[in-house]
Amino acid sequence: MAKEMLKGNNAIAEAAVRAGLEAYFGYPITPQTELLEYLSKRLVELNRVFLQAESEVAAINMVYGAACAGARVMTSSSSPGISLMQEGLSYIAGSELPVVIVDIMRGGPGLGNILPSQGDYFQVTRSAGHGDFHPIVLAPSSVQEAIDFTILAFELAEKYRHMVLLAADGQIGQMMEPAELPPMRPLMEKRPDWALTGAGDRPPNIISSIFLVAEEMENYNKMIQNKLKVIRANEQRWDEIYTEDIDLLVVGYGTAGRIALTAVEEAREEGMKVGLLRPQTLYPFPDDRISELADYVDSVLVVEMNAGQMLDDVRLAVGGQVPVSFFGRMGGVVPMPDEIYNAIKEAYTKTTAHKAA
Amino acid sequence: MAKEMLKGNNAIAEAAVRAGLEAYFGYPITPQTELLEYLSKRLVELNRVFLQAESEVAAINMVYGAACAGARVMTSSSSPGISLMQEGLSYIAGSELPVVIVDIMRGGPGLGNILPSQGDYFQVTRSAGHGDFHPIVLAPSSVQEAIDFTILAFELAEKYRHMVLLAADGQIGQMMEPAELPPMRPLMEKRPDWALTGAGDRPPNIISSIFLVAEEMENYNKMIQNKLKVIRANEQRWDEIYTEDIDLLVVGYGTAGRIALTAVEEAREEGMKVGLLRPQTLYPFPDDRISELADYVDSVLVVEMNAGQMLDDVRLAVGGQVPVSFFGRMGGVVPMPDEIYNAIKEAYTKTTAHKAA
Amino acid sequence: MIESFLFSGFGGQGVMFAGQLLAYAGMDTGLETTWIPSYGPEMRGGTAHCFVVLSDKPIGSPLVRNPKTALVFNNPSFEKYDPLIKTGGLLIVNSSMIVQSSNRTDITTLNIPATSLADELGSLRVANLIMLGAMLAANHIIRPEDLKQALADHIPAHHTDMLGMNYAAVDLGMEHAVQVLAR
Amino acid sequence: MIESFLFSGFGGQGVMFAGQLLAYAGMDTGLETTWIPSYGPEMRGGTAHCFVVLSDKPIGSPLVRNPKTALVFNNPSFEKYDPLIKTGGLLIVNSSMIVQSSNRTDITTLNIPATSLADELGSLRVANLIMLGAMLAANHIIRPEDLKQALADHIPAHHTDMLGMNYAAVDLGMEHAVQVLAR
Amino acid sequence: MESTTSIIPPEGMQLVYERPKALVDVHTHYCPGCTHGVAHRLLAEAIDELGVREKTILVAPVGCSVFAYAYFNTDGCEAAHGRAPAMATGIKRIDPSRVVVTYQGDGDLAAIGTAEIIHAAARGECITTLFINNAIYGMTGGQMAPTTLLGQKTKSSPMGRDAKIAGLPIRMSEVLATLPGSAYIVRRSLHDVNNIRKAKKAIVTALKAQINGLGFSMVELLSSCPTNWGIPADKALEWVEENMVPYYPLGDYKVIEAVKSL
Amino acid sequence: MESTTSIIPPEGMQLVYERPKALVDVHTHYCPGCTHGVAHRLLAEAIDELGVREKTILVAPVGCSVFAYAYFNTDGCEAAHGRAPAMATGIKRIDPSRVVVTYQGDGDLAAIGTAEIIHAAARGECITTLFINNAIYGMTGGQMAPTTLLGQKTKSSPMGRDAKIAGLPIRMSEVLATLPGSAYIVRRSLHDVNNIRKAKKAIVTALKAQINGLGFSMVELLSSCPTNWGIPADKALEWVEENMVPYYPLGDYKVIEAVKSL
Amino acid sequence: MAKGTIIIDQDCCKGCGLCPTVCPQHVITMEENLLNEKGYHPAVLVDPDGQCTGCAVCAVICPDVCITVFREVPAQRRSKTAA
Amino acid sequence: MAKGTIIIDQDCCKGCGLCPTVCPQHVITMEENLLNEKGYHPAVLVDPDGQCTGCAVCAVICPDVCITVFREVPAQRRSKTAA
Ligand SMILES: Cc1ncc(C[n+]2csc(CCOP(=O)(O)OP(=O)(O)O)c2C)c(N)n1
Ligand SMILES: Cc1ncc(C[n+]2csc(CCOP(=O)(O)OP(=O)(O)O)c2C)c(N)n1
Ligand code: SF4
Ligand code: SF4
Ligand code: SF4
Ligand code: SF4
Ligand code: SF4
Ligand code: SF4
Ligand SMILES: [Mg+2]
Ligand SMILES: [Mg+2]
Repeated sequence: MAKEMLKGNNAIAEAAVRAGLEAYFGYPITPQTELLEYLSKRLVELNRVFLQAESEVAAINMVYGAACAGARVMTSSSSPGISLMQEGLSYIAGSELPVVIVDIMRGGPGLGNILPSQGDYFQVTRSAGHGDFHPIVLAPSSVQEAIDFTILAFELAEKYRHMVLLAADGQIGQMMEPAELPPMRPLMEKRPDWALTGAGDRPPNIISSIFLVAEEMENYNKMIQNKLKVIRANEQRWDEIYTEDIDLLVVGYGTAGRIALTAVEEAREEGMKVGLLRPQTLYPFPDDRISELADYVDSVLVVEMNAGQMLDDVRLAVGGQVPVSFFGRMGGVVPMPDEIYNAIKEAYTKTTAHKAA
Repeated sequence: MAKEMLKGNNAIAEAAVRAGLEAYFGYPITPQTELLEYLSKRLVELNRVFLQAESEVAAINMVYGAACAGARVMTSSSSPGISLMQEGLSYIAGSELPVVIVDIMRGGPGLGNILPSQGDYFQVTRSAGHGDFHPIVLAPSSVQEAIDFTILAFELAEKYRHMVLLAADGQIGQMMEPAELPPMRPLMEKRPDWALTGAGDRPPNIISSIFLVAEEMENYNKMIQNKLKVIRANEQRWDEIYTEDIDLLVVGYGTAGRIALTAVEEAREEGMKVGLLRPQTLYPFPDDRISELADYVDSVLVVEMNAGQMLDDVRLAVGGQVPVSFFGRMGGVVPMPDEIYNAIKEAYTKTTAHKAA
Repeated sequence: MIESFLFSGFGGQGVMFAGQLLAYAGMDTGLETTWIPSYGPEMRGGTAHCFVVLSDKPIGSPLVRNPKTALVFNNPSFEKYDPLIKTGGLLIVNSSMIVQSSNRTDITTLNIPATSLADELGSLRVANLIMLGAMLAANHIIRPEDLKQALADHIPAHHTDMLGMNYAAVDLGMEHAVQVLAR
Repeated sequence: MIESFLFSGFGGQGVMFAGQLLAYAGMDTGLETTWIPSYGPEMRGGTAHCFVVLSDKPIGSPLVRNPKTALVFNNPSFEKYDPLIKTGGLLIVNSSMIVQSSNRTDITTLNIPATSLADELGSLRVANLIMLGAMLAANHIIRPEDLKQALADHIPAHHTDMLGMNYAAVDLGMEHAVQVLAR
Repeated sequence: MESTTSIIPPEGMQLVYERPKALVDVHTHYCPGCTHGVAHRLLAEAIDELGVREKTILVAPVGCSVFAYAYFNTDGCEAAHGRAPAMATGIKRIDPSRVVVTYQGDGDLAAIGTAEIIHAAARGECITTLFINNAIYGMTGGQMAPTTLLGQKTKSSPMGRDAKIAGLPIRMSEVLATLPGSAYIVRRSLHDVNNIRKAKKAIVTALKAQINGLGFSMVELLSSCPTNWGIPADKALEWVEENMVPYYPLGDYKVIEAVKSL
Repeated sequence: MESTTSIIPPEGMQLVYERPKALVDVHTHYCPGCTHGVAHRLLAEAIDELGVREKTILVAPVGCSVFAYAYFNTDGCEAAHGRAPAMATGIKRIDPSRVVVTYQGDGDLAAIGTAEIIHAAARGECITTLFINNAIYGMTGGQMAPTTLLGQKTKSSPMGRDAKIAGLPIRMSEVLATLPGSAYIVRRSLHDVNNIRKAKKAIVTALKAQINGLGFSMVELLSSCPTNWGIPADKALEWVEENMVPYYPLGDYKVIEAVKSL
Repeated sequence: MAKGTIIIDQDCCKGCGLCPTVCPQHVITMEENLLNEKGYHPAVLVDPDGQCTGCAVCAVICPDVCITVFREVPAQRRSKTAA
Repeated sequence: MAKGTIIIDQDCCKGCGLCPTVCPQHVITMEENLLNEKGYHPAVLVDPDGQCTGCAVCAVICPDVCITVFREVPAQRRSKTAA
């Protein structure tokens, strides 16, 4: 297929359709609404399920139901809507269901604004509501990655029977870029064994997140934790560039990551030994590679569109080996390459000073 | 006042009343329901405001409204209910309102069970819904502390115009222990200047969390971040015992912390050089003290009733100086002192082995 | 010193109140005290139980895996807790309700026909106090007068007329236990 | 090589579509291309704007603080963006709508009475294409034929009858700009 | 806890009533005399009667009937508190040939789940809801429900429900009947044998309405909670009759023509 | 953006209409011809008329009227989407002597906020709600609302609202009128001068009902959204009259005796 | 009157006492001297004179589906459901 | 007929065109040759013959409260509100 000029939200929607999306339930919210709008036409034309729910709470619980029924299902929203879904997400987490959630993040807290942000990092990586759980979190930095990660999201969700969250910021959702869509995949042929399809002749299938006996609940949690261990071992994804023989490592994801690239290139043109690592999975976080790189850089700079959230993960991965500094803009402000460049220069100067000393 | 035998939930409720609680909005959920039940009688008798809301979503938004009106107000819930409040919390965070939220945590994810857990650590310390924000989080480990921290919660909330979360587990809520209640304080005499009381002759007061212009939203966020810096500087609270000349530091909060104390004492009886630090504020986390202690211990053991959440904060505070190990039970299982003792022994043995080598 | 107690029986047999009474008495005796109910899966129509810990040091865990003393009021409770009692511990069995008896030789077992005795006293509701009384005969951490004081302080208002019978039940339990122990 | 463009005007003046056309043409020319709308506070009834970036390398930021080229369609847009254009940059002003003119000497300014010209052509709706055409006369990154192809490919179905007029608008804008530049 | 009902009839006798097939042969966790058990049995009988066990999917609520799914020989799941209609919608939309039933209490349906039930009804979602109105939050130990009667004492209205604080009890059947998508909305009671029989018929009709794709159907069942009302099971049934029925009149609140002609 | 209306009457003339005092003298962000502006003005006039500006607290919704609080010379706040009635409840309970008004769109009130409005009404919360029913989600750019008419094309029902997918439009005044706590529930329209005048009267009555502590009051206002309907302002008003009024009949759905005798 | 009988599953019964209140023949009583495995006094059929008609009313009221009902084989129709 | 006049705040007007459609005297028109600061063609009173009655109908329909209305001082009653 050839490249087309595609808007992020529409691209995600169409990619989901091509990944075999069977049902979508959602509620309008800027800057994600085009995704819902696109599917309101496309899915209905394909005779698949589209339903605009009465709220995000209802939407996520419809997703829960459809997932129980064994369908490939998705919802999308933006920060306040994702907050409202927390209880539903936790139920889904407690029921080991493969669902895909798209969060096109916007400025907060509160009603905030509708501009790009990465303020939901903690909310999406640390849990899905209450309880010990981590969704797999994919963070695209371009429309093409938004497409690729949408496909990947469904694959991972089904591979692990695990929730996958596509966490993009409003800029990814709103911008147009040339990108290529994959061919149409067929719908799922057969419902999974565990799905609720009516008991027929088999013993009833039950899907529930209640485990009144503590030990049973703990066993479920252990199973989840073991699965997360496997996921951490196998699914860390990132992109890196100019990471050979560097003094300063810049880490940024999504929009902040791609803007950082421009800044890094500028810095390299000025002779600074700087490289960029762009996490593509926020959970599992690419700890291993960052920890490796930390062995031979002098310092790390984290760039985010928030007050410093991934910062914790980088600091944990770096483990105190080298200093980690931070540059962030908040509340819907998208940093410009020159600001990041300045932050790089500052961090780099400190780094070199330390070398000189 | 003399000590009385008090149930945690009731003690928190009565402490709130004595702190001058003017209004409570909540929804029943085990294991916090007694708190609501207690107030349904007590507040009505005192002619203050009690209302059982139609849901946790409504409850937190009623709290939001009452806080806007300038009242000393509280709600309480347990894990799934706290998940449902995330959007409301974020709005409150975006409006700089002093409210107190009680989370009597239970086993999750999902419906889970009603047994004690600390599985909401991430949810309560990392944010209040979407956006960059941290509530002040207090973690009592006894009924007495539950009382004291309830009083403190209102003080801090009003001192900083900031949300304060009392995070206790089901065991603290359900157990009875002798404890002393403070005397009754008077109700607030005058509404704060910013409160919505009707504009009268003054210019209208507006409370809103919407900042459509990114820079304004960012400025609000900067203000919050600055406030958080002050809070981190001034409000780290913890309890420590046997922390002089130790090889192993145990860190645990709430119920896990108090049970760890029994285990630590046992270990000391056996001659192990072990001490305990029990964070009383989960946000701000007592980084500074832990980082200090990390300088002279050989290893740290974190004990929680979850899969390892505060673990991140301890690792961040320790900063890679010494190994940090973890012992946790999940899903409503409360660890017994002997299990923690075993974990201590194991960690200690490694520590000593390392010394021998 | 640390003493742990389990009370377990059907809902309605008064096990929670019995546990709380012991806790009140413990507090009044100047001990560190915790009481914690089970509020778990058994909630509805099933077995209720609670733990009481009394100690002269701060109490870490109000929950106890192996209680020193267990007061069991019905069969399921007996089956669950008989094997869990600490060696050297004490098991009080409501033998009106429980047909089995303990095979353990490393603990003291007191079979008290509490329900029948209560019936004789005139109210099935006081079986819990008979059990408590029996316990006091074998574990002396709480003095009977302290328990009675706790009873007087905490009996629900609409049952104050029952106070005399309650005292009698405690005494009857003690007496019966003394006899059994004497055997 | 990196070229950045801003389109800004009232909602309804077709600035979004003009930006998209440039982006389509850029992509077809084989360049890396981004288009991003402002969807911020100005949403309702106010000013709309969008950015287009064309480059031969991957584009970091689709948003640009100091665009090289700005096409401004109304007064508020002029006021906001005139000071922001990069030194050496290009400012295309719809002088039918904007009374002020730029005092900057470090940029090229083209005052194009786009709305009047459009009116002359027979439809106020093509002012955006006149502005685009004018831009092509001063910034040669996109060839007029590529822009026209993009127009042909992306004109909304219910406006295909307008294609001829659209082409004419592009040409008229170019011609006018050439004249202005010649002065 | 398998029960051991013998079904070999005594000499010269024939079986006239036995446990419905759609009911798993285990003992429930409900309190003695709780009408949740009756409602379960009626639903199971209706499922048996219509022969739809194999394609029924039960959505259990959060409430005392949280384990309802475990008592039926059908596929089942557990919704979040109040969200059963949304979950059922998700299931039904995936396979409209299934019979999807939500079973919900008054806290679940009339408080936290108000929006979800109203919109399921408004959409005419082809699902069936059994609404167990026992005027109380049973599971959490007896707090006020939106359907708690005026003056009724509960753990969170210890002086009796006060209209000034909590307003008047909400009548959900009446509310849902106003929605265009609802096809069959009736209120029945479980307080005596006659009413139980009527309730059974209503459940059958409701399921038929669903099976025939006619829209949303709900049977509200006035029920007892002897435990939290603090009275014996038989007194509790009397209380339903004497106090609930007058405020919650039994009857058909909406029966569209297509349902009437079923 | 201070506007500069002169209020010095020309020679021999007197002022017969000027901007109400309760309205801040700024231009709104609403689209040309949007009846949100009319609704604002009516509310402001009603507040002026009753002399309650000083004690009024306005709760703005999430929707096009998200900034409503900025247009009134009263205290005000911004609720989360759909939660204005809960927020208003919190405010009112703290000081029942205040006049608390929520201003809500149809997405806000009839979709995400269904539970909150129903329970505020059921509790008889003494607040007043202005319900702007424009059959669409205005702010997010024109998606289907629960009140979108059958066949109406929106961004999320691009082939027209289909009852099989989305059910039939919900009539909130009819629903809320069934609740015992509601005191005054009426539907008016803003599509012409006469109806605007009637709407004003209704708003005054609703506020009076609140001020007299009679319960929950709501005025539903059929409104236009020229932008998202994609038609000029005057055609939009015609569309209200021709399409909305027939489905959403104007009238009084509940007026309790105490309100009638105000 | 038809002749009938019932079997009450003793361990299933929760002793709620509802079936005795509805039996038109008054042939069910609560067995106060017996505690079943769940700790309840179960209902029992005490029908020495064979007065039970197999009307199944007891089964209709029983919340715990403990009662199986039998009736003399009649000439005519059969009904297998209770309500 | 009473005599009246109106003042339309030019910069307030969003050119929605509603007031001309309701004015019974047809004395308001949209000024197509003028763009106000917000970019709209505002409404203007074109009333050379003084036909405006000060009926305030235009003010009632105006969503942006741009219109102030005056009327000849009459003998009788006054009304200050529009609707
Ligand atoms: C989000 C959430 N809030 C609260 C609860 C606690 N809770 C469990 S059941 C219940 C109410 C049950 O009442 P009802 O729906 O009437 O059912 P019943 O038990 O009376 O059958 C509540 C509030 C919960 N589990 N989840
Ligand atoms: C939780 C949440 N979900 C969704 C949104 C996005 N949103 C903003 S306004 C709106 C609907 C507005 O429609 P309506 O209430 O009818 O008001 P109108 O704009 O038509 O006046 C939505 C869905 C949001 N801000 N918050
Ligand atoms: S608490 Fe009430 S509703 Fe719940 S099982 Fe017991 S009697 Fe039934
Ligand atoms: S989008 Fe519609 S409702 Fe919103 S301001 Fe514009 S016309 Fe009014
Ligand atoms: S079948 Fe009828 S007569 Fe026989 S025991 Fe049951 S209720 Fe009584
Ligand atoms: S109705 Fe059922 S549970 Fe109740 S006493 Fe009779 S047999 Fe036992
Ligand atoms: S006051 Fe009446 S007559 Fe005068 S311009 Fe307005 S509508 Fe026309
Ligand atoms: S109604 Fe108001 S905004 Fe519309 S044209 Fe007339 S004056 Fe202008
Ligand atoms: Mg109930
Ligand atoms: Mg609307």
